[in-house]
Amino acid sequence: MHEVIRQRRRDLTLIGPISDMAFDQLIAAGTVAKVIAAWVGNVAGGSGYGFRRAYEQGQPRRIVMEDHSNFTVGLALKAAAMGLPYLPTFTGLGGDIVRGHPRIRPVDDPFGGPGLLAVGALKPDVAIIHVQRADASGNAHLWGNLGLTVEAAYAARRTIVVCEEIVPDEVIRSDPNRTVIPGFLVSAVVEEPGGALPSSVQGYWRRDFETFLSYHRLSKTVEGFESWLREWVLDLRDRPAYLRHMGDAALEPLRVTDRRLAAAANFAP
Amino acid sequence: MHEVIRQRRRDLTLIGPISDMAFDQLIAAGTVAKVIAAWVGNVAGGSGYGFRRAYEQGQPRRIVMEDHSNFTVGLALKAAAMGLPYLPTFTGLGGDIVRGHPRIRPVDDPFGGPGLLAVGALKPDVAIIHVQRADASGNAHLWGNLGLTVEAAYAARRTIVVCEEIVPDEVIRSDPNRTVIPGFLVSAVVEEPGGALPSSVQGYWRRDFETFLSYHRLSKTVEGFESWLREWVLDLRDRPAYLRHMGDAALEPLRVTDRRLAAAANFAP
Amino acid sequence: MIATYTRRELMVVAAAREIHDGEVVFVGMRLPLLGFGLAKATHAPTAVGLFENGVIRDRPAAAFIYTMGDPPNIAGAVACLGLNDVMSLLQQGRVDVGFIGGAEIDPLGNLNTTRTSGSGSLVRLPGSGGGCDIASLAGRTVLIMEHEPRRFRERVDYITSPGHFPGRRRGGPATLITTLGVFDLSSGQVRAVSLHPGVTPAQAQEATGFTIVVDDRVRATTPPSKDELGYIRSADPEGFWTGEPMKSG
Amino acid sequence: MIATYTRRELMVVAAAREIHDGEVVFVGMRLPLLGFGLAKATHAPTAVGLFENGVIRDRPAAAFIYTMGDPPNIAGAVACLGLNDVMSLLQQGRVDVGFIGGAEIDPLGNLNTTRTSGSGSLVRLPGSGGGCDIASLAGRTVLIMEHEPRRFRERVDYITSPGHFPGRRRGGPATLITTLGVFDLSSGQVRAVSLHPGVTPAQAQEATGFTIVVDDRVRATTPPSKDELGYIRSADPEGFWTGEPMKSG
Repeated sequence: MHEVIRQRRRDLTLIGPISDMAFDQLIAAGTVAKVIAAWVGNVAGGSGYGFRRAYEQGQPRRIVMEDHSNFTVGLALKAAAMGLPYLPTFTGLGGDIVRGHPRIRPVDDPFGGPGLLAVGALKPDVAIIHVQRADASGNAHLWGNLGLTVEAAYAARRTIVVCEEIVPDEVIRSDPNRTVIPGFLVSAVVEEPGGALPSSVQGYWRRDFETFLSYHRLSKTVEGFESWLREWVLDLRDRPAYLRHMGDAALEPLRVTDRRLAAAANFAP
Repeated sequence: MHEVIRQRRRDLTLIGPISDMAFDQLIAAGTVAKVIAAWVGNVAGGSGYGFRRAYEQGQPRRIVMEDHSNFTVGLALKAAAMGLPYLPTFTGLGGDIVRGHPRIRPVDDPFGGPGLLAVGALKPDVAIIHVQRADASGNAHLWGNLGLTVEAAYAARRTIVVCEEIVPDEVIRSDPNRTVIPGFLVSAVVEEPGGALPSSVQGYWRRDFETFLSYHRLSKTVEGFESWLREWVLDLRDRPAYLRHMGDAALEPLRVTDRRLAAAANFAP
Repeated sequence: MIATYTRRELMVVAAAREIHDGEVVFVGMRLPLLGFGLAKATHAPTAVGLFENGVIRDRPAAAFIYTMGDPPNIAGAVACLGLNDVMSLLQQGRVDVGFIGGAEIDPLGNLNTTRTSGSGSLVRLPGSGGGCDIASLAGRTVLIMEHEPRRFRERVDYITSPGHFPGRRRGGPATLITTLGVFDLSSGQVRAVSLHPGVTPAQAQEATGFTIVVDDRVRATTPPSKDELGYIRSADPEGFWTGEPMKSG
Repeated sequence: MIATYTRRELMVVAAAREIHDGEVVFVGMRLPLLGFGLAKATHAPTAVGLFENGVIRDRPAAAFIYTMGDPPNIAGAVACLGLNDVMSLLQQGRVDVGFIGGAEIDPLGNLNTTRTSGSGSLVRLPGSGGGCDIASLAGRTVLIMEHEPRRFRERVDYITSPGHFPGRRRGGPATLITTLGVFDLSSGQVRAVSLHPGVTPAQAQEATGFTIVVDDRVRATTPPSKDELGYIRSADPEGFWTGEPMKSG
């Protein structure tokens, strides 16, 4: 995400159900033209100030907001993942999200039941997925929080897998049910430990809550955000530099060192 | 399945994509009024003779066949699992399966794309699922072949989980991503090791191919089937009796004794 | 003698009382999450909790969590599925009760968490999240609100989570829990069931931007017991959610 | 000198030649499965195989399998998903080529595996399985048939797996591999590409219940090499699928 800002990308469309502070940063940095999401803010503190400034005052630029519920985002991605133009649903009836929505239309039940809504397919150009481990071909093992990760990887034209570890393919083959993304859907595999911070990665990293809070505080003002952006993004070359800048004192407590292993599953034929 | 025959159930409707010989036995035993499936036969040998006798000659009784493709069965169950009256698809266009089908109708793409087919929801009264292990609340760990197991469990009014082992709930909690069926969807949990034989259970049982072949041979004639039914179903009280009747010489080679364990997955928070 | 407690703590207790034993509960974060844990620990031991990110738990997380995706909420869960999986169960009608918070509410129980010009200038709120889905698909919904006149409006600017409307298939707002009381919403109007100790009917009406039904002899919300407070304070030791003042939703 | 081989073995080789390196292949059982393994072992090392039960493999199973759900087909797979997951990838257009067998075929490549009265009395066949889905959704399909007059019909009794039809969105029958030869179906007629060694154009036409396009100088199907035969016999040591006679589909 930070590299996207460093590369000064422009006019991006962001897609996600519940966005974390990454959305707020990309918006406040002026890289975003449109947001397709159900919730944009700071999961820790509430309001996303960068998002609000862009939406309310057009600072640093105007953004177009396509409002969704979690389920309609999920269905839009699932429709694309299934190779369908739409999926029907009952969610949202009677509310304003679906009223005049560019991607949601009323549709009849061909079997004569009550009317539904059709959620149009949403096909991202790129999905960036963080997983625990993948092999060199992109076959990815993911556990813990899933959300819409799989739908996004299936739906996207290109999927980039960022992993804590690239492992020998035998590790992946040992548990094919844990492979949520088959390698032939993956365009690139990146080994980037800690690449998901400040978010958590089950079994690897705890949530860096302090960073959520401090970003929330600082981003209240444009100046605060600019200084945060300089310190944590623009003045750092890459993710290892980010981790060094955090320092061991902050980083080590976030690293998961104890083990609570999944019960054995025997795949012997 | 054999208990269903012993209880002399009548007028059942069977649902499944690729049916194994269980369908053929239930049909030949006269318990079935209707079959909703994509393929009915003997996965080892081809034709299901009991099914053919019922369909072609009405022996021992006429059956109604609702022909599907694997995907339309999958979508019908998925629609029910999603709480929808139907799901759209492109499969089957131009073929006879979907022509005049009681559960499949043409539907427009509300976004103006090419026409699709709507596959109506299929809600079984009961789903019987065989898994490796479950806790007493029915939270079920399943690995290996999935097929439509999850869709069936979600779609059914009542789901019965048959497992190789009932385990302490800590075993299930150790790997929540392996829980494909949440316990609150489950009406009953049955510990019945070898309950899926002659089909295989990853890590527990190999496919009992000999039984597929001998059933295939015997079921060619009504007399052959009747003798098979007497020996392997009617004259046996329950599944343990079936396993005893097989005998260790036949049973032991089917038991998986070596271990190929899934790579460790750490869930420590 | 009754221990002192915050209004947030009283709201948690009120939320817990909305959960019946054996029910499937769509759990939110903050107060409803504490309410679910409290209900499990007291009168609803067999209730099951679904989280919109796909987590299913039959007991609260062992450690404090800031978000439902935090590792302690996954460790020890009975299942961890995808968002669409739990939403599908919700759409199927397998969820008995869901909790939603809102920034604005109207008499029909419509909630706005998207955008408002109530205070004059446009204010953008985070949006629906799963709120609209819970409001649309749960067997019934319990709403949690800060009780302020500007938040209780004759008509909300934007209906993020639909309340009662003609042709609703299922569910709808059943109960509203605020910083001032507990209200019944099932009839399409806001009717006081109980007001929190020390709150008068007049104060409740003044704090509401539309007419509510409140009986002069309306009872007081039963305060938290020592055990209930004990549970809440063990689950939220720093009062991150239950200390004053309430964090805005 | 060329090793002797069965027609089944020759068909496996022909099937393998239909798979290009790097392609995503919807694999069936029997001959196509052996063809996939042979292609992987020779000219298509990076091809990926999908099975309709949800299994995804980048190398064939280590042991002989009777069905795609057999444990050896899951052990060592790169992914084991659900039926709807792989069907969704198929519907998305992510599958380059799929293999289908049939009991009856017509000039448009329509396959019947459901029911027929061709031989006078009604005969029930097992049904579509995934055949209709592969025929409908794959980038192209390769059909595998026993070459007998009663199976090659001007019009099939029942179109289980659709061939070429007006308004088809994608794909359609590309190649037909039979016990007598290899045929191109892309043009909506059956055109001989090669006939198996010893098969004359007249024999091929006689064995077909409708007119086919076959050049008098049509080439002979290139026989299996020693290495190709070696692979096939190691994968099907007892000739379960490749011995004579062919098991009917």
